Amino acid sequence: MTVPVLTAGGITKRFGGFIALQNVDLHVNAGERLGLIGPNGSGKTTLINCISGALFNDEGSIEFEGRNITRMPAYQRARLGVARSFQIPKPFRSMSVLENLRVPLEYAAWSRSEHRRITDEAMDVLEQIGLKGRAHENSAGLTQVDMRKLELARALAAKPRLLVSDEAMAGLSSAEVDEILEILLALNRRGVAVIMIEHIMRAVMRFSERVVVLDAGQKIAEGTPEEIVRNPLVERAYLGE
Amino acid sequence: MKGRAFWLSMVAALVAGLLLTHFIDNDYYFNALYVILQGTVMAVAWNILGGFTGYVNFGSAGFFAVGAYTSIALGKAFGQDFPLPIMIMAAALVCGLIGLGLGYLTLRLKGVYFSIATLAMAIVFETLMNNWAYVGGARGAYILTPDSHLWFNSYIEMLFVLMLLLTLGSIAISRALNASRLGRGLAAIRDDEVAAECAGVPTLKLKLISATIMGAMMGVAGAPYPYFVTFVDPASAFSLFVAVNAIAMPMIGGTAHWIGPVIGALLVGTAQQVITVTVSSELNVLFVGIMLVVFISMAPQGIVGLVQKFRARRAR
Amino acid sequence: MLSVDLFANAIVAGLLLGGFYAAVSIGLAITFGQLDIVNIAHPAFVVAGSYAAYILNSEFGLDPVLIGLLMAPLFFFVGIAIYRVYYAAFERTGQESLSGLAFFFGLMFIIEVLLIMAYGVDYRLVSAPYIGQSIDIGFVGLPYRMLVPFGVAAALTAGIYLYLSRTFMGRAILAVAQDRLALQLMGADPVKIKQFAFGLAIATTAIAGSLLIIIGPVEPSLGRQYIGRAFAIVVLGGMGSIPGMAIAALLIGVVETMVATFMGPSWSPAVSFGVLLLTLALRPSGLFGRK
Amino acid sequence: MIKRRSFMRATLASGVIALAAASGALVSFAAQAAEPIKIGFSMALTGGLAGAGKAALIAMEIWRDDINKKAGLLGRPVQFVYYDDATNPATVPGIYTKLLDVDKVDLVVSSYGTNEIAPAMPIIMRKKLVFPSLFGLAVNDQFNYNRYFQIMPAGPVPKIDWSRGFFQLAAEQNPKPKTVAIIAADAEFALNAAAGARANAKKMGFKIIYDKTFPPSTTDYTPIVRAIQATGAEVIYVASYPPQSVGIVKAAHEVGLKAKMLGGCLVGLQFAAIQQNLGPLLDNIVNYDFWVPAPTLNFPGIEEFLKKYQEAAKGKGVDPLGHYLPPYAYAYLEVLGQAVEATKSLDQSKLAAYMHKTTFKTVVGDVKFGKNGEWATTRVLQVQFRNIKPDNLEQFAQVGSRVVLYPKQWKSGDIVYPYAK
Repeated sequence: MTVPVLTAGGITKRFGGFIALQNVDLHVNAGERLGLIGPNGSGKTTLINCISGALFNDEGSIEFEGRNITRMPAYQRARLGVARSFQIPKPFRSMSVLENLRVPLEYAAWSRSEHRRITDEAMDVLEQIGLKGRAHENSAGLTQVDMRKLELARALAAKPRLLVSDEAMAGLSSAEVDEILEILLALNRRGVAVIMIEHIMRAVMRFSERVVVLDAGQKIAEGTPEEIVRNPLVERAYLGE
Repeated sequence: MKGRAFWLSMVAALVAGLLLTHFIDNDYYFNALYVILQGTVMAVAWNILGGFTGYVNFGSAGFFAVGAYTSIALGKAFGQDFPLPIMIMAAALVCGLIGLGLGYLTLRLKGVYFSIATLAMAIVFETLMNNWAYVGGARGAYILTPDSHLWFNSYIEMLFVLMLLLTLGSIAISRALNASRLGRGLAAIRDDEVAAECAGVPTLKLKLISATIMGAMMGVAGAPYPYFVTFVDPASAFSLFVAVNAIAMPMIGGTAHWIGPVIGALLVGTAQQVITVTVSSELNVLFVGIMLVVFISMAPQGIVGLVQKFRARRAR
Repeated sequence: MLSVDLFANAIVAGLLLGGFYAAVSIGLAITFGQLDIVNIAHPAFVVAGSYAAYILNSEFGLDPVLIGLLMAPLFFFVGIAIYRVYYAAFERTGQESLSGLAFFFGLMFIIEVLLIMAYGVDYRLVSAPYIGQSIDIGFVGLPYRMLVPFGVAAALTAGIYLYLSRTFMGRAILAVAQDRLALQLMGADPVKIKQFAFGLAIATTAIAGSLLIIIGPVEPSLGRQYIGRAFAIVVLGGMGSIPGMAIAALLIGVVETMVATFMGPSWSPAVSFGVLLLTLALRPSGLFGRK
Repeated sequence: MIKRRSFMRATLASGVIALAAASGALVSFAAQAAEPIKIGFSMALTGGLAGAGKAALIAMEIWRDDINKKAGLLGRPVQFVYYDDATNPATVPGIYTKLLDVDKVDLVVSSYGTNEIAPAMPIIMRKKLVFPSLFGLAVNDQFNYNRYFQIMPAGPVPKIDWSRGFFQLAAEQNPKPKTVAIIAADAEFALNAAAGARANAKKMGFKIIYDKTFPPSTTDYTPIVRAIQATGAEVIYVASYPPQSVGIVKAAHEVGLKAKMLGGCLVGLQFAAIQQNLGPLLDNIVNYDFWVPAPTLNFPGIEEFLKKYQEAAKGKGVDPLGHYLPPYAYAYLEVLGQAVEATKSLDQSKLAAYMHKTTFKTVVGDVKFGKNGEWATTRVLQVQFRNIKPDNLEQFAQVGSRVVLYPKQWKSGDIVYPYAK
């Protein structure tokens, strides 16, 4: 029996005259791994901005674990268990890696966690991610891959029920991609549903149980990775006529 | 441990201040010290929104002046010997509310809108005061203070001790804030607002809290001012120089750490007093301007940043 | 008391005043609106422009507007130098938001005090044959003291607008605000372009300064009175839109004049800044801004 | 990570050192030879009133040098201790505290202008000092301090006396004008003047049909002038500071103001640079003044003083002619000096008593103070500009460019009426 953790129905978002999303439906089941793909400008980032609360959709509604969160500000969604990482890492630059994790632990997870020592919890997360050795370094000085890991670690520290990972692997080497992929899979094994947005097809296909394809603000396909690969619409969207 | 050292030095500062009033007879020193302390409260207050949260307030003079005018209005209504502590609390309330209101109007927008709004706010209030005859209007208001007060030799000694208490209080608040969960939330907002929001930080609420505290603290700094200068008119109370100092002092001291504005205020404030005595107040303004530009270009983290860098290098 | 000719004159005077405000604000529309550089020292540069006009006018008797045009290139290079410092110290390191604001704040004070130290705090004036004259069209009077600045400001605004929309460099400046990536794809260096645009913005202050001193006497700290107005106009105009800025400038000019004429002049500053606060609260994208 | 404790200690230490350095500087400043008589004051050397403040200082230094050439006061040389108040009233109380507590001055005099004098009053009153003051309008109305002496010849009821002449002149015209407009800058001095004008206008039976204030930062004055024009007021009384005065005069000309009388309290029209700039626009304006070249005002010593002043003022960027403020800046020290010499003492109460009862001979004529420290009789001149040539500084040093209309005792010509041709 699959229970949807997130249900978004009829999402429409306009910027002035430009329609970024048109009537998009999306659901994610508990513990599911969902891939979200589409060409540049197809509306992927807008969609997850609507899901995480960074933007409000003009039409349609979003439910998370049975609650309507359509008009809920982003921080409340984070507190309910919607976490996201950013395509371009946004560390809290004035803080150490460890302190970076304190923020979501103290805010997003505050009401839900049994109050163990925040530092211990943060160290646990860093250990899972493989950043423990860098705990006391300044976050602004991290390498590209560690920066991405910090993004995920911070999302993880919010103790999410749903993680939205926005191109966590762009620009990384093949080995680094595998590293990040492993982290996401491990996270998923602990019962967190994951929406992965990615351009690296190899990673998406390996990771996802189900894939949703957006093009020009509309959902054009949905199915297992295998189905998607064979879908002519998808091929046309990516390769053009 | 850290806490104890802090509180010990707070008590030490207070005792030192009280001893000064006992041993020094020359009112001028208390005048100078009062100005320095007033600058310190302003700098600490500015830093709560500017340094901790990353929102620049150009209208510090507006909050300060409204604080001063709250006292004047209460003085007119209830007599000039109306208790100062109540005036201070009233000023905190009024200016806190202004901070909240202004924040509510503009803090949802990009930071520079807030900065410009603060500038506009100061001008709107200055115009209001210019036209409000009850508190003296454009011609200003006078306060005749008594020779001495309670157990102090002179009125200014009492004001000095009062301002010292307010300064220590605002430093304690700022320090507590800096180290707390709230402070970390503010720092997250400063570093990256979107990321902070997604990490569960209620950014608008925190910014409003921070703007309210800042406004209240500036009001507190302004409330005793009429009793200090004995003459207040809108042009001098809303003087842009107040606003520049409130920005320059934390910037020079360092904005990320609570001690930064304190160092900056003591240093710049003292230097200003010396320059006013020895050279001229014209150079005073130039001095602040150049210090500000030099520091933010060469040492953006201020003196605190320089010390940290130096320590890091030595530790290596 | 509401008579037609008083009303018409208030509108006309407001438009003339607004035209001058446009000249003061246009540089800021470029720096603040398009480049995202909060140059709070902008009005201080305008005052510096006034002093240039004063010096050359009293030494050689040159026409202030001509001086403004002559000084513009010099101001342009000053602007470039300042942008270099700003870029090296703040923009490159991503510090521009907080420190950059304070940098220009400090710069404003330095300009002011240097002017004080060099020329004192006396009010300075210029003389030109048209100052003090006026023409009447029907019952509407047009003083040249306001008409000349209006004309120059209109030409300046139109010139900048055409420059930005018609030339390669102009479009690049517009692009730098909106899409850095596209700009790089065009093969243009955004830093060079911003530097040029900043220089251009400062160059306009030479002209605005000469207009300021035609209208009335100038002293070093006069610029402070224009900080709020200029920012209000740029925000009202929708951040960086030149036509929007021009309309906003005219609007503020008319509102101030109407208030001065019909309500009492002592309220006019509060009204224009009240308009700004309301705009920020209700429609932050400005009256004419894109969302 | 920083270690907070030692960091704090370092900071506190540096703060203490800085404070110590500051007090050191102050102390060394205070420790000066006790020999000379020190006169302390604050003066606007920067900021809005600095043009006049600097000119006043030059005049005061001429007095100091004159007196020191004559063996000083009580045989001791006179020394000035002064600080710049930056035309910011907020700095004034601090400066006088410093003068009294650190510099230990023997005598104090005031800064220039109502807004800079008033803030000093609470401190001066607390220390019960004699306070010769330079150009404050009705300051003592608020304080009723009996050791305040105002050199500006406003008169015993300063607010009223200030504009009485202006309205008297208006009332004398035939037919008598009926309506008055009053416009004032938002500042203490101008508002005081406007309040007096209001009272005079009412008393002399005029109808006030426009009465407003404007912010000193106004850019364009034509809307204001037009609004007044629209009321059809015949007599227009303006109270303003120099930049605004210039703006209003220009606007009046541009609008083609139809008034029958214009002027009153336009500060700035007494300054040579502004006179030169405005030129013929000044014609027929009736404005207050305190001294102009006129046969009736040729007091002993004034010519000599002005010669010295004009020499000293060269290249200093201050008023080159120095008719308005400098003679009075010289005179208020003359009064103080004469009182010290006559009482052979620096005792404040003896000085005050002497100053109250004596008629002083000064470069601005005979000065006698009333009970409230104002001049016992008013000598606010109403002066009219006549046939001014453009861009000509010389004419203002000559007799005839400014004609004294009032008071009768000093009159040097008849009014040209109405203002508009």
